[in-house]
Amino acid sequence: MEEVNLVAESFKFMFLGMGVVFIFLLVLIEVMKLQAKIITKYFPDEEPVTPVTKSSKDEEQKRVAAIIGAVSEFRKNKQNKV
Amino acid sequence: MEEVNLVAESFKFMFLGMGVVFIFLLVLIEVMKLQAKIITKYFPDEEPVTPVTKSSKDEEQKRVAAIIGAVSEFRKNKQNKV
Amino acid sequence: MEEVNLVAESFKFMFLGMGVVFIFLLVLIEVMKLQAKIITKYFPDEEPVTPVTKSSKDEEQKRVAAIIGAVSEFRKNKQNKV
Amino acid sequence: MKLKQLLLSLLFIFTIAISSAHASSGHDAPVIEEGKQEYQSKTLSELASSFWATTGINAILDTDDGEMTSEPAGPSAERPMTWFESSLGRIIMIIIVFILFYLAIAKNFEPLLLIPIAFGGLLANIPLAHMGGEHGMLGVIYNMGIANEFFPLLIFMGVGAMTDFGPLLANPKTAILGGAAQFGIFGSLIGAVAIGFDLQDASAISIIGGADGPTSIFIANRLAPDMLGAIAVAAYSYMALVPVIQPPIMRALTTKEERRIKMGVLRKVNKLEKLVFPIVILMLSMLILPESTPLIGAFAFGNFAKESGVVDRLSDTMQNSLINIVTIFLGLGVGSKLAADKFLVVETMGIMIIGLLAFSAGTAVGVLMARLMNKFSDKDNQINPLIGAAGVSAVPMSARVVSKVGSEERPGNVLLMHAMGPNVAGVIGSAVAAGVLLSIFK
Amino acid sequence: MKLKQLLLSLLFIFTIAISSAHASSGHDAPVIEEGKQEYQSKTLSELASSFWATTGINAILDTDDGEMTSEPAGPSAERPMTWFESSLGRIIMIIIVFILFYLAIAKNFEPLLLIPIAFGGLLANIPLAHMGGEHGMLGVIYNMGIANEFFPLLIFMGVGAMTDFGPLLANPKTAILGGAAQFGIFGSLIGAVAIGFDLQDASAISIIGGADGPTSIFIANRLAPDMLGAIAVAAYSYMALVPVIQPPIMRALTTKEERRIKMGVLRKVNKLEKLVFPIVILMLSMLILPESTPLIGAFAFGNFAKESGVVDRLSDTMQNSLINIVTIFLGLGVGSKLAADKFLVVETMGIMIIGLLAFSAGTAVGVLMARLMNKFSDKDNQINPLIGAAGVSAVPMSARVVSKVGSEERPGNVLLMHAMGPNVAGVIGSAVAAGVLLSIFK
Amino acid sequence: MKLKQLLLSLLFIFTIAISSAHASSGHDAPVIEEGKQEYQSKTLSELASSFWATTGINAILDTDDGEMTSEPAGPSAERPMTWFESSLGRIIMIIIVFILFYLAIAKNFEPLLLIPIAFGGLLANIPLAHMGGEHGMLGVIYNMGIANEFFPLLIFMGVGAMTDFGPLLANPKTAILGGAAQFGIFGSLIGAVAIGFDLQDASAISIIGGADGPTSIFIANRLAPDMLGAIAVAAYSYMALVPVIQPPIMRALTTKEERRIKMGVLRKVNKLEKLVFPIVILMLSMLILPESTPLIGAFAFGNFAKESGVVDRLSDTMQNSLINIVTIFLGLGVGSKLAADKFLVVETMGIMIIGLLAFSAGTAVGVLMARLMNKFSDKDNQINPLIGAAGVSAVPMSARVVSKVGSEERPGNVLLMHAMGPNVAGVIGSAVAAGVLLSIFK
Ligand code: NA
Ligand code: NA
Ligand code: NA
Repeated sequence: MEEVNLVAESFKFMFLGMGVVFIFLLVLIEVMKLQAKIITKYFPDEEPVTPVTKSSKDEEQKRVAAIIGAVSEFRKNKQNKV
Repeated sequence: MEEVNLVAESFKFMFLGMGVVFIFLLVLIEVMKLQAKIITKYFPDEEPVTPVTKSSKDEEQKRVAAIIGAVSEFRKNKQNKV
Repeated sequence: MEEVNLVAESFKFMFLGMGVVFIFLLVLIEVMKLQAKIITKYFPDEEPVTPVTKSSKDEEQKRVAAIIGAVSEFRKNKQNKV
Repeated sequence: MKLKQLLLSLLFIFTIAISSAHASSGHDAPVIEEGKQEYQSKTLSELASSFWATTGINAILDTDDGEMTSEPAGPSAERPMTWFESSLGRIIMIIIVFILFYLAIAKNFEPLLLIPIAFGGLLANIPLAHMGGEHGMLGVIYNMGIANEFFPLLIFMGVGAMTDFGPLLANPKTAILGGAAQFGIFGSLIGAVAIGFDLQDASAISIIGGADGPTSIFIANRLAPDMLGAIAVAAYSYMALVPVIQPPIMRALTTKEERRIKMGVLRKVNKLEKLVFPIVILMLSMLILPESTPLIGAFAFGNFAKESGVVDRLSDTMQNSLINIVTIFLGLGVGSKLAADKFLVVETMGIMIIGLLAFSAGTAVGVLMARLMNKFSDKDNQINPLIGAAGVSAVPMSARVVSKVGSEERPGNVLLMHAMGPNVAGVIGSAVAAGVLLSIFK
Repeated sequence: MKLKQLLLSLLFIFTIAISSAHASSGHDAPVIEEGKQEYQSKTLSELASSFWATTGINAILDTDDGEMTSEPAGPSAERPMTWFESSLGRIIMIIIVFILFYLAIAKNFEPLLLIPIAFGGLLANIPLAHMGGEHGMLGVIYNMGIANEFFPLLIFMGVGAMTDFGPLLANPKTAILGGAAQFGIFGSLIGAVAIGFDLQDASAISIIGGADGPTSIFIANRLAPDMLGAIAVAAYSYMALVPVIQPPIMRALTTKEERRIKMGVLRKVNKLEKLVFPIVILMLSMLILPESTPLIGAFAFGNFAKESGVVDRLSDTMQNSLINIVTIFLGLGVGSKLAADKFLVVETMGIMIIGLLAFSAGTAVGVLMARLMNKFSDKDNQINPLIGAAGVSAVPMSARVVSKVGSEERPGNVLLMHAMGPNVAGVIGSAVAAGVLLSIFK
Repeated sequence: MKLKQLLLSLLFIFTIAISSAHASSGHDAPVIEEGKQEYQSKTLSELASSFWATTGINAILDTDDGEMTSEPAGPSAERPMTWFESSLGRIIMIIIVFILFYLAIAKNFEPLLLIPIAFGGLLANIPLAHMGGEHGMLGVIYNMGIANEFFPLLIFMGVGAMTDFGPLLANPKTAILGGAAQFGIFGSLIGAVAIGFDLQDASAISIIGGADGPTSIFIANRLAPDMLGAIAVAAYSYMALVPVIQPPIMRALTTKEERRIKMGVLRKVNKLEKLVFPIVILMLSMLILPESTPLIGAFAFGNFAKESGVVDRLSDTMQNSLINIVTIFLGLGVGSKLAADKFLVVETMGIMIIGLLAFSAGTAVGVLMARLMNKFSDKDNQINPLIGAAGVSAVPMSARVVSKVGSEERPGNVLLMHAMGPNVAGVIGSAVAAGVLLSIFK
């Protein structure tokens, strides 16, 4: 058993290892292509029709309210340090 | 011992179980009523007289300062992702 | 062994303990002075020349953008409570 | 600058080199490497075929490979898998996991628990990886916090910190509804015994009727750890199905008039009442039912920390980072019980059926109790019997369902706050019922 | 859509059903259920009376029921409770816990620690639940991080990440004040021995004078784990009482003139000084006193992470979610030592008295040392002797007290930053003193 | 009010006093204090000299004091230190730690890992404190999550939750580059065997070529735990050195024309593709290589949780508080392997050299594979061979390096997104390679 040529063994490991890595990734590539085909055909993303035009004043008020909210959140989280 | 009628046993469990649950909750109800009576009588919440009228400009400035603070907090928290 | 005078022992502990504490801190003081001398001489903090004057409007816009960002961050973090 | 970096790195290596020389002179004794087997030379084709033996495809195809089950308790608890468990069973479980993913993501069924549980199930069914075993990721998690019931209690603590007892304190008598709905537990216990479970297993299953995840996991772990996976999945699935299960029962057992009953605005509850309340519950459960105090204690601690108002950073942590971390681990750990060899047993079928029965029975008795209470109340003080359904707990889902059904019958009739009373009482009621079951089998 | 949901659920159940059929054919051997006792039929009244035996009321009334104490170390460490411990003692402890709640909430006495500790104490005194035992929630927590001193170190790490050594670096000689105040430790050690404690217990108690929670818990756990609960409660209580204990002593030992001394503005400290400093402390404690390096190492790591400026996400975590989670656990775990059988012993009385003595002595010697230093300093360089009181640590409470007393004597005289120097030096001083005590009893 | 506080405190003490009286009457048996040695009186000079024996100065000067190594596995794994390990070796390690601090802070070399690792190394080299031992802070951490590989998996979960597979899904064939770069692993394996490591150690070392911290720690822990410290430090150091190591190799192996190749805009990837992808990878690794499923499973779980969009609070936790806490612990725990007795061995030198070789080889083969692919592609579909270098992973560092080099050659040519494809494929590739190595030595 002492005459095992370790370098030769490590070459075998390399063949096995690189082989498995490539097989894995090549299969993965094919699956990616396949799933892209299926999904874009049968389950396309719905385009969410974003309502861009909106009463801007209303929006503005909401935003300010949200900011105040955010800030008070912050204060609450900060107030009680050990 | 093999002749234990399990269904009969489980009925007994039900009586015991529902009994304890109801006793527990009925006692709890009485305690809740009692504590409400005592607390609202002897320890009413102090109404915090919120000072609504205040120099609004002063307030506004503080608020802006707070917002800036909040935002800079955020930036600090975000800056250093793994 | 039973005749150990514990109070006498505890006085010895005090001398040893206070001695070590003071030695530690006195050495520390000297090291602090030394490091202050070395560092302020050879590695002074670079004064970051803060560009105070800048188009304030530009700044303002960035700030608003940042606030909006902060708030939407907040909303995202809040939306999904258990 | 890059040069400088390289130089520094070289210095680094150089320092090691010097010291290595020293080190090598330091110990001359031959290093005996333990735990390594002597390596045998193999040809490439031997390597490839021994690699093939470690693939999952082979493990699934070769049903007679003597693979052992994975047990967090270690090898002594393991047994060889049957052909079914090591092949077809896994495939079935993976399909079930995908159904759970679909329900969680597309239907929004309790995703916070079902996604980690289902993913844990996926990992647990991977052949040869033994992720559910003593040294696998899921097994480590299981031993860390599920075998000792620690995680369910931490979840309960977080839920306590999120709970507002205000509505219950404002209208104490609605607690009775939270009690009545526990009939779901004890009624289904009878059912479970009737279809052949023994008393202890039946008790573990019936707790699904408590409609409360951590309580179910806590009890299942004590009384029937083998069925933990199925019980947890059933509990969370039916909690998610509350909007489907409850409305027909609620409508069948009430008249349109009853469903249209309006309830007055709740009184404002004093802060001190809220502060004292978790302590009151805990004292009561200490006196009457110490077996329930781990659950109620954890819950009360979370609630007390919140209501105290002086430890917000702790109560925030309980409600956020701590409960999130524990939820991830709890889900994965429970998921390890979705291994084919543990989940695909005849009992699971029974658990699913009894669970559905339990939810239905609890809902029904809650509603009927509300009608009964109205018989003994005066005209001005009638409650809308729909809120009885919220007594099963499933917080806050069932309270929302009540509110939705109520506003369908009479637009503008908002029952949400009124339903929250029985809802949180149902949590306490289930914990008490759990304590009774534990005390019987102690 | 609801129909679809139901159909999916049915599919789900159906899949299980099929596989169950397979499964049932899979193993024919009778399942031998281990760990279950054979169930004996009982009449309802038998059930009720066996239920009564498991109530807490009975456990408190029946003082002779042979209940065992709860020990995280497991059954081998348990002993039967005395009548006092299993009945009246519990009631007294619950009263004490309520007093702690009151002080924490109404008086804001160190609520972040006292609320979890007191709640842990409440849970630990619940009869029959054995929450402090090996398998109870508190026992699990205790074994997870207190028995091995892990949690106090994590707290110390977080405190390190919150500490700013700037004021100390700007005025190094104030470190002497942080040393002098450690007389609180060694003076009270003599006192403790004088009233009858043995040397090791006395050392554990005297560390209360360090006015530092994690250090106290760390040392108590090593030298006198039986007294951990009382020592931790004393340490945190007196830290909370600093605004009451210190001012009279400070005023008694200084003249009005001295209290009115103004101190110059501190120089701005270089970033690099702050970065290097935690490493310097750690190196020094490595050379002089390795026994103190767990404490100082954890502290220095937190501070170094903060001052490095390149791992803000880690230092933020140390200061927030991690320290919060650990605080919850540490408090509950320490609270388990408030069980009547552990807390209501004669020693607790002595601990409370010695603790008060320790705080007072530390304050006094800190102030006196400041006066002494002034004797040896020139006119322009006098320090306000009030800041000597901050040497006991109790960060940042005692520095605030100094500042308050100082500004009462001379409005506008802000001593806060000057007091922070002795304050953080006091933390190091206590850790060093702790190391000396550990090295003696090693 | 202060009076009231004092009165309350007195009441508190009074309550204890009363109960103490009772308690003292409660147990009369003499308390036998275990675990305490009888104390022997010492003179002050004896005390001082026994104190001197516990100082670190003495421990470093006295090289023959029989100090034992620290091992998380407990005393049975310990051995006496050599003179080198207990004196000069420690000093060398502390210098190395300071170099790591310098690189992390001044050069921003992976500070999030290097600072905790280096600080852990500092603590591990403190004499007499035994912080890396079974009961030391580092040892506790090591046993909590490194010995069982739990922490690396949690990090991988968090990294999964931060990863976007969009670029890979948009251009699947770039996955080949992530495969080719794994030649870094297997090529350096040959090198390691050639310079004298045995096959198992060589495999553990070669995984550095995977350029992925958690994977390296995971594998090192399984195959060669003795070398864990050196392997982790090498992996993170070279990952940090990617901007120095890669560009010369990239430039040497490509023509200017090739480096100027422009690549089209990536298609927008469907949400469902991203959701399905982590499951696809996991299924594939289950079928082909179950040994890799702990790593890939944890990664896929994090990614799936993120892409599901319904458990944002869990995926946020994975990306923030959980990964931060685990990073702190992982770093400290790995740092415990930087003790002089473990790190300053001849093997470390070899590990550093092989690690550099591995990174270089991976980069080279990645780039060459990209050129090869171009030979087989039509004109319109050429890829810029620079992106091959990103296949080593080191996410996202190497993708940024690619982008930087690319835009130097042709300003405005942004390759970042195109490089992210091979980059994340490299993570999967390394996990697969790790699985192959594990399956060989199983
Ligand atoms: Na319930
Ligand atoms: Na102190
Ligand atoms: Na890689």
